[in-house]
Amino acid sequence: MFNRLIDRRMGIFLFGLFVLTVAVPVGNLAMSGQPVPSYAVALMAKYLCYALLAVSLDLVWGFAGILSLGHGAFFALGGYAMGMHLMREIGPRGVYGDPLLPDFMVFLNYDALPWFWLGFDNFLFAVLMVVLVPGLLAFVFGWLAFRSRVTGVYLSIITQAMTYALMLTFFRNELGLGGNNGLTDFKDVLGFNLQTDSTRAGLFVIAATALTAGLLISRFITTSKLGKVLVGVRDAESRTRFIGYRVEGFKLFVFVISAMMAGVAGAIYTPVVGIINPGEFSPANSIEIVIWVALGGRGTLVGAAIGAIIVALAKTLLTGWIPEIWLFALGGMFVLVTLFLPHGVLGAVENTLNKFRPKKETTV
Amino acid sequence: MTNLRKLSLGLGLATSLLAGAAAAQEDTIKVGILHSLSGTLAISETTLKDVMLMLIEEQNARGGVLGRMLEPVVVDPASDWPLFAEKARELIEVHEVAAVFGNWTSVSRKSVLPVFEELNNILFYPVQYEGEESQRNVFYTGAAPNQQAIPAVDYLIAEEGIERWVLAGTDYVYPRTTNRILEAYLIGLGVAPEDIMINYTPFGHSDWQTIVSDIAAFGSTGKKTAVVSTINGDANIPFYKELGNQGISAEDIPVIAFSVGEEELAGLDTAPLVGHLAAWNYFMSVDTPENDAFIETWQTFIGDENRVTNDPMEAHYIGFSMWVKAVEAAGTTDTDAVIDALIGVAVPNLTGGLSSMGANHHITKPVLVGEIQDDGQFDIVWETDGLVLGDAWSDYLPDSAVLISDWRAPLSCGNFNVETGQCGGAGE
Amino acid sequence: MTSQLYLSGVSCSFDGFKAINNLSMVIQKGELHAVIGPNGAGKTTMMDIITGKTRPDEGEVFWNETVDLTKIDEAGSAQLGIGRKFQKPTVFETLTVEDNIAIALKADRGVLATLFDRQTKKQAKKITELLELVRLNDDRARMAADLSHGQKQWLEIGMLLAQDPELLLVDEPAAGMTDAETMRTADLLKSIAGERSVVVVEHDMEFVRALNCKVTVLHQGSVLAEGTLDHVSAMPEVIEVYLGR
Amino acid sequence: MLKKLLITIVLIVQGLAVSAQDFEASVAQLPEGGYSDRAIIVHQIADSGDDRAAVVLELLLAGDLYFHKAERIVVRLSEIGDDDVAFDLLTDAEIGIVGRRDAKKIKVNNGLRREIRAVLGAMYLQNPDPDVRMEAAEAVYKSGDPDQISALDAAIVAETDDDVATAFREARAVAVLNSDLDVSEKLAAIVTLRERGGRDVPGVLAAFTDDPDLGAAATTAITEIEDIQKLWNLGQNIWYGLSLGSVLLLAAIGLAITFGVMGVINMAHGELVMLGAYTTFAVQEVIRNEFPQLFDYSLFIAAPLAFLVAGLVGVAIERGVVRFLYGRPLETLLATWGISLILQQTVRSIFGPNNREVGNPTFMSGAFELGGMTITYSRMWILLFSLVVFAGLLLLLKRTSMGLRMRAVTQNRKMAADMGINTGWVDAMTFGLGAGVAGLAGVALSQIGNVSPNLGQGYIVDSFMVVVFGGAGNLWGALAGAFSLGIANKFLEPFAGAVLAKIIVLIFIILFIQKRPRGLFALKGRAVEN
Repeated sequence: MFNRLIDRRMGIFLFGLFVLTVAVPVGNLAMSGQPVPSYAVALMAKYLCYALLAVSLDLVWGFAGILSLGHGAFFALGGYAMGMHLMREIGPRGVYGDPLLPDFMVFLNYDALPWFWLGFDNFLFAVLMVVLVPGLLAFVFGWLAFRSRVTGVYLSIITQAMTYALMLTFFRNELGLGGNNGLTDFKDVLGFNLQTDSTRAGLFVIAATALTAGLLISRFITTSKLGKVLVGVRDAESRTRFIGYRVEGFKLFVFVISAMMAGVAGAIYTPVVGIINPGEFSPANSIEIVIWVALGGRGTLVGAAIGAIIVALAKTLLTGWIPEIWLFALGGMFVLVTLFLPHGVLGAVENTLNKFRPKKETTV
Repeated sequence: MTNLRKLSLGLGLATSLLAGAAAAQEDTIKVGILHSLSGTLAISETTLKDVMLMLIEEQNARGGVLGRMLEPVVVDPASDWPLFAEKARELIEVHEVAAVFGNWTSVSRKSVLPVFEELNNILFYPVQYEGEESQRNVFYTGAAPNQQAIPAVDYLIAEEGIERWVLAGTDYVYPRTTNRILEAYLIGLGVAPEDIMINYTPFGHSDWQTIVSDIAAFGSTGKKTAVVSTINGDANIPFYKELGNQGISAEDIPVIAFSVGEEELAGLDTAPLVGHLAAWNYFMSVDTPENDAFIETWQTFIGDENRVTNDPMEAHYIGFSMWVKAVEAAGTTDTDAVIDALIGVAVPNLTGGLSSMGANHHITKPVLVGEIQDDGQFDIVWETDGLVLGDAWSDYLPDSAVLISDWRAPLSCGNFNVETGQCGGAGE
Repeated sequence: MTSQLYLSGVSCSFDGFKAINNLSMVIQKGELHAVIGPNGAGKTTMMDIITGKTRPDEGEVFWNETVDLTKIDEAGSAQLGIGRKFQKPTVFETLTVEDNIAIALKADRGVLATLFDRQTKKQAKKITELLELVRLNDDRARMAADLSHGQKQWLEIGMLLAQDPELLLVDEPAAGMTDAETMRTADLLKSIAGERSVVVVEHDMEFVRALNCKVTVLHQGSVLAEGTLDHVSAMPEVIEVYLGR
Repeated sequence: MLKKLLITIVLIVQGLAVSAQDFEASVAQLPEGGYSDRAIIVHQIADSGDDRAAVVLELLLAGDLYFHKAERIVVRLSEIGDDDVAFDLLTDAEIGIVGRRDAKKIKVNNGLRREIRAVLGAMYLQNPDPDVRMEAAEAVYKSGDPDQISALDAAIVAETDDDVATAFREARAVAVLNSDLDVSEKLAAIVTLRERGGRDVPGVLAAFTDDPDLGAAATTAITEIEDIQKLWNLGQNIWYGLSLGSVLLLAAIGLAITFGVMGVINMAHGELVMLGAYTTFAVQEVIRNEFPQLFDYSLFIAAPLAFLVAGLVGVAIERGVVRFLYGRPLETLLATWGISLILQQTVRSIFGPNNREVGNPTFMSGAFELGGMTITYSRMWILLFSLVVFAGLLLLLKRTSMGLRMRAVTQNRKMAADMGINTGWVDAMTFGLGAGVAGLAGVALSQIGNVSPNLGQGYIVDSFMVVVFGGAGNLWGALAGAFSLGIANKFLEPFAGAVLAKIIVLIFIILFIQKRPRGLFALKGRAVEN
């Protein structure tokens, strides 16, 4: 089993991740002079959430050929589910000191908590929703789409329509989820103050663990026979049908799993950045996820994670170093990568390494 | 190779941090500028970035502050709310700025609040907003609803005899809150609810045909009608173009806007819009020597003698001189000292008065109502006699009417509940 | 002796054009049966109908005289035991030859079953047998994409057998094969027939002759003639529409 | 109302015989007091009967009257060269150049403007120019000032132009209703107004519905007019739908080629539209500064330029990037997304991040009444323009050899190549064409929307929806898609509101694709697949 899940690249990546998971909190909390500043901790936690999101997309796109331009929606839904819990946890510490209602409800004149907010005061319930809500959406959407054999670009565009519609919906203040401002001003999670280094370090470790789990789960799926069937679907869908596989079922399965994974990523992301709002649903965000995957290396899982981290890191550094013109750099990066690294960064790196290393078989 | 990547990631950050630390050693005072230079908000915010650079340059020409030069640190939060928080943290932790001037939308401000609270730094927020907030580390130099909306409505009733109201806004917090305040206020004045029409549109709404004709229909009942517009930046131009094209003149149905200034009009042929109004605390057309000087320096700085000035720019102008004055008074850039020193500081604004920082971290300003001219400028048709202090907690909303804000000891609370007699939830 | 496949009065048209017109046909269990006919005679459409890819406008299609195939989709028909080989070889290019066979191997097609499937010794043995049968054992680790056209044909046949179907529908297997390979294919199909039923659609007369089996001539969507190749090829109308060309 | 009453009282007090001195006196008073005082003075000036009155009021209306601080008199400023020169309003003697601070503007606000127009209207009732008389009639109609009845009667008698005469009668009718004339007169007035119909009449009549004598007549008139209005509103909605559809069509049609026909997911499409808009801006800038008289033709100059600019950029994109990515549509998504970022930033760096002013030429500004519908010229021309572009494109693809080549290549690249078609060149041309059309769209959109670096982002999603809904690779699909979505949107909007309407339409698209996984018009030609 171990050998099946951990190939060379996965091994190296997970090792690196593990080292980081230990080093970062220690360097941030335990060592004198904070070699790892809190600023960096929060940042890296955010990157890891993105990485998990990228992995979840790679699972459906890289292996089942389902290009979702709406994966941001699942991410955001997970984020909102967690955000709603954090809102409830504020309790009477809102600016109006209302014991029950979040601030935005108070000044939008709600007299009672809307029904869909009930239960979110319970952490476990929230966590359940974090996976269930995106999972359910993915199920309904996928069931419709795959059953009626919507494929390729048409599928991509309606996933985009889905996230776009959700964005507009969440922008509406009537929805009772904070409208454009979304959910913010969180105080603490499970009693841990979100503004302390230890909590941040904790979130970082959680993010790292989630990413590891996500990678292993995806790896388990893709290396199983089901994984091979999915690749079959990607290469020759009708053939798979004639062999006797009900393709829609298989697609639906990974789509839902992937959506849940994205939801988890979002749920960790929310406390890390301290805000969740409809902007996360914007089609542009979802497109960016695709770009992470393509840039890192589609169909490699690890590559997707790396792609996400590279882009996010580039964004952080560039917006600080060359705020006036950073878009040139970012845009240029996308163009050049597609032109010169058809297999993404990971593919390129491995090819160059393989030149020096004696030929060794790596399973996909 | 992946752990190499990791390593370099760590290094990358580390170096950028070290750089920051090193730079902080030099004998300059760093000032953070947190305005979007890309994305949807770049339209409005880039100007504010430039105005800050100008003000800092001027101050340095005058010998800086406390004998030290000021060093602007510009970052681009790219109109992305979580990125605002990240960048704020970067400014404070990595670059160790003494204060930050920035943000445009409420949501971006909300997303950086916890950062400023945690790292105890100062933010100057220059944009008119919905109020309902007073945070220890934030100084609100833009207008609160009582510095814009209420006087504007008073003017329309008094001078234009308006009896019927359309409250049109983009669907987010500022218009929602402002319109609720106005609705309460109008009904208080005896306006019948059926004489108030409220309409919300999404961000960047571009097809206004239906709504404009609805407004025209609503305004054709014989009662004099006006539109109070809290429509957000991007959507305004198509709105006004449709208004002009459908031939709704200001004499039939005047539109008074709270988010449309000279910058927005710069993108428009204003000939069909003459007479429509806006309420601000500053207009470029204000006729004072201070303003002439300001416009002069701005246009030379930006190298374009047609470049306009607007209200948020004045807000930064006021905020910045207040900060300078406070730092000099405190003799240090230490946050707590400056925050205390800021309250009560009075500096000349561009409309010929002295604006001062209230104990609720809002400032006093005059309220002006201007009519759009065919040259894209506003002709000031009315202004308050004295200055108005921004009210953090509106008196027209039941839940906030009971709250007051006073950051001076002993109270030092942003949301003190006068009924329960204790500092409400958040204030610690 | 019961019929394996039974078509009666089947018609199917695509926007006006009648691809299949009142076609009736019976395939006995274990029978080897060749279908010939000019292009557009409806050969492929017939297969689509049998495999549930296309729904006929009218007519009955029965499997084992019990199952109504018009109500079943591709996967369903495959699970019943109908294997189909396309004219253009379609294999899973980015899977290894071995994996191609492995996922075709007869097994529970359910999602979870597939997810948790672990290959048994028996299955591994079966795979090797099949690979040897189609002479790809040495290439088992290669990507299917790297195979030659002929090898892909063989691989597909291998996958077909891996499903262990009761009925094979084979669409122009000889296309792109050398004469030697063609003959081998013919032998293979003949050897298969008996325990399984085989329906071969073919242009190549040599190949059909090599099969020497019952032949059905399709023309404009309906059966023109039936019998041995010599018999049908003697019929004037057949010569007219087909061999005449 | 109240103000009007007050004014009339004051007028009575001051007595009606006003002479030249009083005229000059009133003019001298103009700078003093607030707007209501100024309104009174306006009436005095009008009633003085002085022949300079009209001119003075016109100047006041235009906001050209100032109070000269040094001379302490009312002057009119007129721009001579770069600086403002003051002239004594009464003697018209030149006083000299005034700086920003030397003179104080005599301000007018909307209320005052209304008063002045009404007064001027009364003065112009006998004006030789029929257009002026028409405006005068409208002004008096709006004011509904009973004091004008006699003047109107005189005007009606003298009137030669029938339309103007009716306008006078309608104006008179309103005045009569506001007057204290007897019921029969007023009933007649109501009839006149009922015949006028339109949106504003019910407003006028509404005031009299509770009147014992007029109530019944007024109410019936109102209901009658409103019933007619309802029908017109239906038409109006369809019109709005068509107009929105035309915008969608313009935005999407270029994509229907690059994405639909070539299968390139061109994320930079929106930016190409933006380039078109900015070209229009640039053209107008040049025209404004160099030859203002050409301004009305600016769009005719801008359109071909926009097509070229966007087209060339398109060709550059195709040759430089896209051509290496054929058969990898998703990589094109990635690359073109990068390109879109670059284009945005380029425009931002060149033109600045703010909105840019693109003016409407006269033939595109304003609106006209079609029965009960208001049709704005800009929208009408854009609708026609979109149809012209569509037709042109259709012809080009179906009738020309170029189009033939394009279809050949897109349907079977290899065979086309074997037949000696330079596929590379055709690809570049096709992509360039799509891009160029996007540029044309930009010209049109600059007339109704804002011209900023973000312009493109606003349209990209909608464009893809239209193309996919219509069925990629089919121009007719794009047409049908655009208009059906536009109309659907506009019919939902009144009930659901702008946001919900859009959401519903999106959900509809999602479900529709389930029914027809290949869009409204099923795909022909090279399959758009990954």
